[in-house]
Amino acid sequence: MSDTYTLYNPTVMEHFMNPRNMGDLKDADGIGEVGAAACGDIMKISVKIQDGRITDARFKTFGCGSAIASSSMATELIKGRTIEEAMNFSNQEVVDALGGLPPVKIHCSVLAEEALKAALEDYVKKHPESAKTQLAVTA
Amino acid sequence: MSDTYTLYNPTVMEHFMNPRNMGDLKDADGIGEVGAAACGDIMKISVKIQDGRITDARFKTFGCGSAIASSSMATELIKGRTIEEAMNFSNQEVVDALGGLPPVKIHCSVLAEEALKAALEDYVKKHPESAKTQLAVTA
Amino acid sequence: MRQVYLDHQASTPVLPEVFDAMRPYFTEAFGNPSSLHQHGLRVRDALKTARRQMAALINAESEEEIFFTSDGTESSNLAIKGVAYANERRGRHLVVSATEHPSVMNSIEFLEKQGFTCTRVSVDSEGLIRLPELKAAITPQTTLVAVHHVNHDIGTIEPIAEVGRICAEAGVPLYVDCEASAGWLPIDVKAMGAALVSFSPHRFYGPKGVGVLYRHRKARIVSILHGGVQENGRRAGTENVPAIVGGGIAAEIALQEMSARIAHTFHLQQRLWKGLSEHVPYIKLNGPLPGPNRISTNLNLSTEFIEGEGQLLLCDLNGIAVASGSSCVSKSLKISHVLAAIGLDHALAQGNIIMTLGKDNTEEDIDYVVESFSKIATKLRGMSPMWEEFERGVIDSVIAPRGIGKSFSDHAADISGKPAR
Amino acid sequence: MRQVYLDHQASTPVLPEVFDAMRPYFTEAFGNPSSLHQHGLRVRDALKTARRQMAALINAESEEEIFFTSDGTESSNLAIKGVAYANERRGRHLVVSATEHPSVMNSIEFLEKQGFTCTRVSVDSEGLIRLPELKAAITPQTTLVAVHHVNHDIGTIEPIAEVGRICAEAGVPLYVDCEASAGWLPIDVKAMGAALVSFSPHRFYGPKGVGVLYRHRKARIVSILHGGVQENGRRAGTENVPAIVGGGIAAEIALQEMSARIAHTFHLQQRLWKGLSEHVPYIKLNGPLPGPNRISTNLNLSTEFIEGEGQLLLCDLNGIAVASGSSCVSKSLKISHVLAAIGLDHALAQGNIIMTLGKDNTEEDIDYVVESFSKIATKLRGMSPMWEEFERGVIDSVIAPRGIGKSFSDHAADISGKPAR
Ligand SMILES: Cc1ncc(COP(=O)(O)O)c(C=O)c1O
Ligand SMILES: Cc1ncc(COP(=O)(O)O)c(C=O)c1O
Repeated sequence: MSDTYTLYNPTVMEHFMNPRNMGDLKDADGIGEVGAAACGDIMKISVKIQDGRITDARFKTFGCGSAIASSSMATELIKGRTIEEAMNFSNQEVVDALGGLPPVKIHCSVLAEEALKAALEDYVKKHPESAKTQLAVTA
Repeated sequence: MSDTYTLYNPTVMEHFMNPRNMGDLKDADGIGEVGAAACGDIMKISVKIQDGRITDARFKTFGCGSAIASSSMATELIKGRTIEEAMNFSNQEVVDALGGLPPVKIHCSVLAEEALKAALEDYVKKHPESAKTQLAVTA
Repeated sequence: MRQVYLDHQASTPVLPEVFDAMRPYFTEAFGNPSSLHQHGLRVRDALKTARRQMAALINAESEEEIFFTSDGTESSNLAIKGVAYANERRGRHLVVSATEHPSVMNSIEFLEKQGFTCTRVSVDSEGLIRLPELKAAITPQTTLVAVHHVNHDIGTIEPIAEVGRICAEAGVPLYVDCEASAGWLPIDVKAMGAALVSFSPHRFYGPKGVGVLYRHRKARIVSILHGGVQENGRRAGTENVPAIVGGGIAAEIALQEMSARIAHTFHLQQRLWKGLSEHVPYIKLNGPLPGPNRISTNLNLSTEFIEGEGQLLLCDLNGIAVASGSSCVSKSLKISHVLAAIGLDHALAQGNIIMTLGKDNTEEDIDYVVESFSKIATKLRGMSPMWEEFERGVIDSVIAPRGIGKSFSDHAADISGKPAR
Repeated sequence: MRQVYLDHQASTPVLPEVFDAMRPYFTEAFGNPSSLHQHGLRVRDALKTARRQMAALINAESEEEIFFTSDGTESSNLAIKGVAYANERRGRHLVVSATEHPSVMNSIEFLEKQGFTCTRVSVDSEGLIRLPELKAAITPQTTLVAVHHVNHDIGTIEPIAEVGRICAEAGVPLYVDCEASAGWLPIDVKAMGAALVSFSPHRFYGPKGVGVLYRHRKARIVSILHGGVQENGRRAGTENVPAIVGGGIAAEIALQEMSARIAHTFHLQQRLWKGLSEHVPYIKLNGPLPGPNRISTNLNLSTEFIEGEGQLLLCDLNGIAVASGSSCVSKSLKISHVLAAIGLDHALAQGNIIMTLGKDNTEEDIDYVVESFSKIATKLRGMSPMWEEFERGVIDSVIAPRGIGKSFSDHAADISGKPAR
């Protein structure tokens, strides 16, 4: 890779070539699938939750290199966080952790944030009790 | 000259570099000086006439290379012609003898024709008797 | 790693003969053709030779019909705007095919802002212009018809001779953008009935920095870049002499080698499409099948369930240079207007990949591409939620429908809340 | 025979360093910068470097303010039309100096045909713009002021900082055509107060085929060549990568060598003017004397009683390459509008000759030119009816009047029946 030119920075390329947490969680506690009307990308994130904390996450992505890298990085970042922390997750964290994305590709990181939140909402829907805790905590 | 590039063809260049009949005729029988308003060229032709025939001609020209070459060629061509023949002289003869001129420079040959005719008219004005012969012949 | 360049539609390397021909014009013969001394006159001669070589490539009557611009884009702009402005008093209507290159489409849009009107003629699912619609589009106010020879995205060869006949009957000049065909297909401006033709040598092993516009001596055109009287007053600006000289040589060689280049790329095109269609399930060829309606250099493919940029990037990491018309690779986040015009399903347009062949590609290259690409598709499908949902029967294939599951587009609309564009 | 190139304003040879830098971009690094694979990405990096080098030459804030076009003419067209169209709703009035290059003047004329209006500000007898007239010309509808840095014909350096202040006060963007100064005079876009600046590397030992447009990030401009989204959407068309790379190197070297080049050409300029004025009677320098108001490379001369093309041709036959602004060398048969604007006598304008110096000219060259030119003038005067009539006292000299005889122009009007234009 050293003497080749790449569209994205080495971190993004690394996550595109060797994505972390790629796949599905068989016994997922929450699944979120979102799409970006603008570019046609689709992202699916599934999470495993234990004691209000994300213990595992997986993604599948139909989209460009930065969409794949964003979902890889997002799943990496949120593992170990509480639901509350994860609910405050922002795409900027993905962008920063990836060392930056081209301006026209920032929406890929937004999609990752949305997929994660959709997965958490799915979990909360299935576990209304957690929402209460959640609300109590955030209140 | 063989490996240099020139603006005009070799004949024109030759007449520009070594003009024939350049100068004034001390005892000219007719002198014509004309100018082209378009480009600012000025051409002067003087002729010597004996027995109704042009025995000598000279030119002086303020103008571009093709104007100089045109006047050189025109004076060369008309030597030995009768006044009547010279009165029918056309710029096309100059163009042909020079092996062609760029379209934008054709007016230089017209100027030579005009200068020659002005010189002949000057002669005729000074020798009204020649005009009569002239008219008689052309009639 | 093997390096396989399959993006000849984007650019080609300069031939050694072309480079050698250009070289002296940078240093010794550096004069400005407008100069009247020998430095200028010497390069004028060189421009004349290049004009003749360009004229020969397209069977133009005389080199005086050849004008040099800076690239194909400028030639398109000059053809469209130059003719529109020159004939403004006669009418302000133009007719173009729906799949023209952006340099034509956006010139048209600019004119529309200035009050001109334009009719876009639709194409069929293979990209062939609908001739009856074209005929019907021409009005007494029409001053130009623009139909390209070959489409840059999907390689469709348009029925130009028939288009030319329609234009001749209507008495309207025809502009044919030959950027995607010049050097790779015989071009005869007379047989085409074309009043204007444009192309650019960097597509056939000539240099960048020069475009060509052929203009029939009777076609009226005004200049769009104003200044000096270069190019007979039709294109101001100091001529790019080395590129023009190199372009001329590239045209001469292209003409000599044309049939060999066509035969070679046609053979590889068939091998590549055969290999891919056999080794990659759910892949579709966009545009006509290899044969008389498709240029021999182009394969435009849609790999279902995966997106184009990812394919492009993984190809690149495997030494294979390709292009894509998917929205992710365009700065506007829109799929190629050509794919939209042939009515390609949105999901397939997203999975678009374009491979364009050249004279130096080999059979080994092709076999390597087939092998690598099949692995790439498998890898990306492994990451794709659509592939998983297809396998689970949630969504159906467009390429080979099983009759179960909803369409990708419906699914995408469901989850994004908006229909795909 | 000695060869002396004195037409550096027309073009310059490419430096060896520039050629070497360009070379790989024809063959190995031939990619299209729009391509997303490594062939494209590699040349993108090269374009960025060149942008930085161009920015450094004119002290621009950032390389993002640099746009590449095909030549100086296109840059002028883009600056004038691009700003005029972009600000059309605010106003349709432009202000230019009367001695701008045809690429500016003819762009203006084109806009006038489309309904824009323009005020041409006059210059004094040395070509310096009249600042109070400029100030008065600006109206609330004015969207652009265009004043060049240095005049291409007579070498006048305009008081750009003062022009910039006037524009800043009026809140109107200033476009400065630096084609005749870039590489030969320090340029500081900030000190100039310029919103737009254009130049072209083929004037300072870079290649033809590339022009530069600097645009301050706040200046509004639209594109004039439509198509793809190259150059940030402001100039469509495949970039001429080798020329851009070579132009960048030429800019870098020009910046390094600037003071040496200025000192060298200034020395030769003085020697040449001194030699000619001493050895050729009735010769006039047009424009300011060598010094702070004149670029060090240019001498614009009028040799009285003889015409310019003849001087040019005989110079060429003696190995000396020069230019002329006389009507005989222009395809339109008109004298340079610059000579008309400084009010130069028509006869002197006809005898115009332009010598522009470069870094490789030597003292020996200069002495050879003085010697040859004095013979050339004598030879042509020997053929000139005007010289004879001057000697006979029929007409007078404009340069050194004796108080006897009529003027050349009166004489020409008398014999041609029409006043000289
Ligand atoms: C001052 C000035 N501006 C613009 C131009 C046009 O530049 P180009 O010949 O590179 O198109 C010239 C060329 O002579 C010039 O001298
Ligand atoms: C069909 C067609 N026309 C015009 C152009 C524009 O040519 P250039 O990139 O040389 O400006 C292209 C370039 O892709 C093209 O494919």
